Amino acid sequence: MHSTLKLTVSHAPFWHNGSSISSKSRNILLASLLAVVPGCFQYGMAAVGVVAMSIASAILWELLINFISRRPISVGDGNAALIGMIFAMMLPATTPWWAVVTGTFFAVVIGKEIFGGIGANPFNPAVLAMTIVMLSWADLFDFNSALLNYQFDFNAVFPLVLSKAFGAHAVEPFALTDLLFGKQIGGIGSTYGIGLILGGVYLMFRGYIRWEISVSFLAGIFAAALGFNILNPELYAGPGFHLLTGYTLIGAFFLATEDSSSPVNFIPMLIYGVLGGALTVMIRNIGTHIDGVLYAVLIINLVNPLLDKIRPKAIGKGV
Amino acid sequence: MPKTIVQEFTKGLWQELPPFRLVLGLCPVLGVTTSMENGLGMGIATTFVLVGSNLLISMLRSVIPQKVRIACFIIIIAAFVTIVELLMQAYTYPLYLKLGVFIPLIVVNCIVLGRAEAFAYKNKISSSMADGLGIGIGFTMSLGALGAVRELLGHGSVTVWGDFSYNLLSAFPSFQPFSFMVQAPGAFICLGLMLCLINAIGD
Amino acid sequence: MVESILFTFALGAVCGTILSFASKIFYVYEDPRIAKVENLLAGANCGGCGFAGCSAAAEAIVAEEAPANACILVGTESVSEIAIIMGSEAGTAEPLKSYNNCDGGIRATDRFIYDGLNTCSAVTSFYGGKRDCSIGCLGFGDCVRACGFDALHIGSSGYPEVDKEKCVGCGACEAACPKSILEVRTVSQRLLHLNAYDDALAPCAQTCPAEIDIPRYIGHIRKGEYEAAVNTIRERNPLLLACGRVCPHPCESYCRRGIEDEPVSINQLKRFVADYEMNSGKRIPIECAPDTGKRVAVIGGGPAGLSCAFFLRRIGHHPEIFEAMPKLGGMLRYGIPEYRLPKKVLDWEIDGILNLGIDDHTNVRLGVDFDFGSLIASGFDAVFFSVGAWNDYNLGIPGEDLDGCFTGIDFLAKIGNNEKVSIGQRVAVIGGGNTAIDCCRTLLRKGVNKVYLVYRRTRKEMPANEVEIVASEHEGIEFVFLAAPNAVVGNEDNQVTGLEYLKMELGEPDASGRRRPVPIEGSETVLDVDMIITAIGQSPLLAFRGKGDRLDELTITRWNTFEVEPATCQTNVPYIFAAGDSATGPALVVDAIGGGRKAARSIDLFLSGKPVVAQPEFLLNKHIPGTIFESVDGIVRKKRTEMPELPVAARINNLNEVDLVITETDALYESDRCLNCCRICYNADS
Amino acid sequence: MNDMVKMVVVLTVLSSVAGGVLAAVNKGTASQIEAQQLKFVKGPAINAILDGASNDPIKDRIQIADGAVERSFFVGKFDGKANTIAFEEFGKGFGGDIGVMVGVNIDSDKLVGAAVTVHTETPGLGAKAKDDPSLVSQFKGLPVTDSLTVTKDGGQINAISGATITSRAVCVAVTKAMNTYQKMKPQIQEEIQKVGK
Amino acid sequence: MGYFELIISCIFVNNILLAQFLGNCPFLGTSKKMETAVGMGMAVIFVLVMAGTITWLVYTFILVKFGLVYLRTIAFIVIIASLVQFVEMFLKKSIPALYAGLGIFLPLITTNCAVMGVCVLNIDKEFTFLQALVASLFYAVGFGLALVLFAGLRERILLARVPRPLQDTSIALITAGMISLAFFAFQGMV
Repeated sequence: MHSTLKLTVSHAPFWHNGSSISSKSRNILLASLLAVVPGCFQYGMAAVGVVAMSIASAILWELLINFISRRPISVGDGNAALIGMIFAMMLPATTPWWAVVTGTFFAVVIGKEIFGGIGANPFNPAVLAMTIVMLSWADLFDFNSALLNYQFDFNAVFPLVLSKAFGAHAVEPFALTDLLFGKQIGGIGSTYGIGLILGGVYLMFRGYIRWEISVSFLAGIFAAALGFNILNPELYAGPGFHLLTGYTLIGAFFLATEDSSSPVNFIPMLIYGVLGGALTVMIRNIGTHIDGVLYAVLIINLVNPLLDKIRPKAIGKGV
Repeated sequence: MPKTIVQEFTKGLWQELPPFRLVLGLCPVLGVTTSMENGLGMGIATTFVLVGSNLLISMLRSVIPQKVRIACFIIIIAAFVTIVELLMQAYTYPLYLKLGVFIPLIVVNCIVLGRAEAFAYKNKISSSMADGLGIGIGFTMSLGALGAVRELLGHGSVTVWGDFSYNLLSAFPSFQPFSFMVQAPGAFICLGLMLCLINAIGD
Repeated sequence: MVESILFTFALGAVCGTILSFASKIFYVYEDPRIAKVENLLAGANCGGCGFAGCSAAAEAIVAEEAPANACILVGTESVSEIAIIMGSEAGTAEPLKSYNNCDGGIRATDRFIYDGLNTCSAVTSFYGGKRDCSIGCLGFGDCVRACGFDALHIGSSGYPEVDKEKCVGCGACEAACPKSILEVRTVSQRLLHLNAYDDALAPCAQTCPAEIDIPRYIGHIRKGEYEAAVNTIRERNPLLLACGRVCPHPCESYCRRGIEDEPVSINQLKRFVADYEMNSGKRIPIECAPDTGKRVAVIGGGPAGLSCAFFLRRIGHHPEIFEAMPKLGGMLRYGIPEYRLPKKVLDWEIDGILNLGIDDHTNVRLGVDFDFGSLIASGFDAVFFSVGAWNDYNLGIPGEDLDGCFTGIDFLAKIGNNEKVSIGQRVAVIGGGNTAIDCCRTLLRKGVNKVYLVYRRTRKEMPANEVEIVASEHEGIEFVFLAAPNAVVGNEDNQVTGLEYLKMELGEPDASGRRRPVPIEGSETVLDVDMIITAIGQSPLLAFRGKGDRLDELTITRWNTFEVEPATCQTNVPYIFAAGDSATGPALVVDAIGGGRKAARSIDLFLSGKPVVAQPEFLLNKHIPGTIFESVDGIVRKKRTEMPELPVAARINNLNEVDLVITETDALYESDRCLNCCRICYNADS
Repeated sequence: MNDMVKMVVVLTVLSSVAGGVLAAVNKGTASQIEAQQLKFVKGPAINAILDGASNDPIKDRIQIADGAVERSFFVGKFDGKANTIAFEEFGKGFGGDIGVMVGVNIDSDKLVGAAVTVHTETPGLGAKAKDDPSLVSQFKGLPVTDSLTVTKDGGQINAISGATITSRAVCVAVTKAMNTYQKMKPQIQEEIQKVGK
Repeated sequence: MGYFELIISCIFVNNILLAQFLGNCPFLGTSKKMETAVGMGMAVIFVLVMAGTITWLVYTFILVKFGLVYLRTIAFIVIIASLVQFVEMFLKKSIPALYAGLGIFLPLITTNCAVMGVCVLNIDKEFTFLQALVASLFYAVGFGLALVLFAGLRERILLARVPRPLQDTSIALITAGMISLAFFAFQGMV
């Protein structure tokens, strides 16, 4: 189909618009601090240690693989640090050092570098790594037991475990405002909802992440949770709960929006997001896993190449 | 240039090492290598079928008509597979249980049919035997190696028929088994990385 | 034990029997060559050939859909063995070739130096079409990596260049390109593609009736690749020598350079490369697809007929041209005078077309020397009419039958045919079109003392080309504007002595926006002339109809032209197609050439049994909105190259060619003025 | 035609020979296979349930016809008295049948234990039923009269988290075993006397 | 177990390729291009439904009845091989259009573990006839789905600058592992 929009070209010379990978990484790191800093206050120095370990090891792995594969050193673009940061955001503050290092190995080396580096990874590296370590050492990442030694002034039970095991009424005590302000246990950077939202909104306005993906992801969660809730209000918690617990917010703003594993066109982005959201709630409510975000993101990463086939016909075909 | 029997034998150990060099017969490689013992057992079973079917096909190659050769190969291979299946049930029952569906599936293993078609049908008995044995041992080694790596990382220890065992925990007491390795995704990724290693060495 | 043996016995017997019977029952005749070919292929099922495995490739080879050398693994030995099986030379099937649509602007690359990103797909996914140039080549060479045949390289310009020799047309690059800049087509597919709405076209290419990819050939000239430029033009227009001389170049009116200073002299550049080929002493080989064995009769050897025949031949069909006049060329030969298009040049060009293996029959007139029934009976699969518009209109005024009265085309044709024509000393040519001007300028060269051009409107409204009008002014033709002929005045010998006309004045604008001339009562004036040529337009001469054959079923418009579907050139009789003046009414040469190609496409569809339908998103006499800009910045004004011509004194007494070709230096200078507003970005001057 | 006949003949002969050979091998290994199956499939479960028995329950098994099928009951002697039996029942799991060996004390009509014998469940989750004692240990000491269900269905057995279907199947098998036991108790008591001697 | 659960389990949870490791050779071989992947997927669906039901019938009504279960392997493979060849001939003659679309993949299916594997699994899991039919169909659908998704990723990876020793099969296996991991999402949904 012909569209006049697509034909709006301007003429040479073209200049660099100043944006680059490093500035993109910097901005996302900045936005993530909004959630990580409150997390560090909540969990203390251990959390700072995990974050530092994660970022440092991610950078080292990237350096190492650059060295082994004799490619230019690419840590300067900040992408490795970003992967480390996002990975750390999902971890509980008590994660031992070797689990962090293994995780960043899978994220940086297996998830990204062996596919040829930035822009070529089919799956979100941090999500991939998180799934692998969770699968291997489930007890380390069971937030209830991992954070047992912390004293909080709120109910220190991972909300999703409650909803999964005891149904919707078990999570009634969780006030949505409390959840929003981080009064729940979880990953270092994934509980302080308001920080994640502010960071995400900042990134959307700066254009570093696509608003279409985040918004449709949240919409998918909302719609699916609402559906389940209407179907059986006893068993399945409402949409507000699902939107503010677990990895939902970090998933919507930081995980699903990763560039090379998400679609580039409008309609595919919407499908991608909604599918991810709906799958998340499905996994949480009827699947095995406690939190569905990680697997939902992997699945939408997987269908992404197919979604990307829905695209406007390019100009220049033919003649 | 015709190869000597020794050459026919040794080529299966590196040049045509299945499944790494000939990227064939991957299903059992992925499916049964959760432990070294399983890998070796599967490899030996496959070797038996390979040698037996290579021998028989090579013997009968003048009798089998070209048009139904595949059908004949399949019958011969299937017969050997069933024999292995029965023997394993009778004498190594625990292993049989672990390998499960993969034992009957030796019949569709591309390596076995491939050797029959590409080699045994065209060569004399002695070289066919050598070829089958070489490829079979190569296959067994590969499976065993993959199984060893996965078992060691995934369980923290390696045990083969109770006689040989090595426990990683004794060397590194704080090691926590990396159970991802013994699960399905770990199988693919581990095989992929080993293939990469073999390629890197081959280069 | 017994059961076991019985069971396996039964199993073997049942399966064996079923299969052997099935092989009889479901026996499909399969070309025995398929098995032979398959045995010669590598058998690796690698898919490198673009087919699903080796047996599919073998079938394709036998079905002549793939060349004998389709398999990328086997050596030349096997290829020639396959060729022997196929009884053909290696590689006869028309191969698919990759083709880069985008060569960007000179500075487009500057945009793409982002740190860290090193593949096109990465750039696409990161910037997701949100860049200024949303269409063009990114230049990171995903296509190069995708190519398994080493046929693609990033050239010195930073854009992929295809090695036609190595390309097997597997389509991997096309699939890999996130911007859809590369395409894989056979030569035929490219030859027959009509401009479409979703093509990336420069305004000039949108305007050209022959749909020549103008920025591309100018780009070739800029790089000094004159042969490539000729080939690019020949993909759309076989008559580049003629067009380079006589085309009124509507493209130049839409040239974006014209917004800021002056349009690029597109037609001069075409003429330059066309003359370059002619003067080089050798012909650039023209690719033809393998023979299809289908025959097409082309009635009329003018530009439309030649164009249609040329394209039909290049895609493998066998056209035969039937021409009523002694030589091919139609209006090019008989309507355009020698001083504009030398016959020698035309002959050279037509020879080149006929050399492709096109049969021609001259001096045969449909309805007189042969009839339509016999044509169909002799096995033609389709018929193409391009009989032109040779019937001059009359003024319908008294005295038009007097001696010394001629009609325009008739007069020019007689001159062109070297017939004896008695020429007067003072001549009035009535009409304002190119034919009228051609008559005037021819007459001057025939030694006429005084030539008047009588036109009923003003110079502004004259439909003739501006350059032609200017040249005729230089040569001393007198224009009589706002004059409507009223009667021809003659003497008792039936000889013309004068032309009586009414003076006019311009009134209100009519529907076409031109101010309608209104006669001034009592302003009759007599022009003292002894010869009058009426050149006020023509219509097709369809005298071959009415013989009781299928031609009578053809619908004819009120302008006496064939009624055709404009997008396909098909008439209401499915196997009859028409284009050129006989379908459109008198129009430009380049319209006829474009029509011929359009008809060739439809004929090819018809012959291959596909529905004859317009190409989707067909761009018919329209421009793509959004590509025609209001303004262009960043242009440093540069003068347009002046076209050299013979001085008036040196040309007025003979039929020597007036317009001269520009020099190579000028051609290079002029080609550099092109902004390359292809589809990517302008090549604005720094 | 000749070609066709040859094809059919070769195929038929080859498959017949294969059939014969296989039948021979099968015959030769049949008893060994059965012994192995008992030893490796049911053995561990039986031994776990009848732990501490003074006899070899596999050897001391009794066969009782239950309709068309022949059932094996493995008898354990405790304190010199053959008072405990173990037998297998099946429940539909996700991947197929799950076999559960159930032990019952004839004197007290109480379950002495249950153990999973065969399963084809998803590795890692459903398979927990076999290795994870938390499920089967819940059965010990329950009276045979109840029908057992998992808590999610309102019953008394806590399912293995993430393996509800498998847990359900185990419950079904145990419930079925209890029904079988009640139905066949007279015959069992009759037969068991022979062992006791 | 209801049919709905069976379907979900066959397609996602116990995906024949990613969870059961069956049919990996054609999985790697035909997933380089989307078109081949689709063709292969369709062909497997077509053959598996027929093979799954026929082998079930033969097993239940002949092998079990005559106590010949040990001949299962040889019977199944001969049936599958003959069936594939028969279907190929039939399609070529009767439905050439279909043959062009998926027939060309048929020879690859004879040695596809997935087909043989599903037939054996149908027996091992003691499915009823209808269950065997449904399971065969949806195992094949799962195979096709995995193949198509994998092809989508591989088409992209083809363009990435993968380090040399990892190229082609190696990276394909690793990617397959990641897909397998992603399919864990459906665990416990039945």
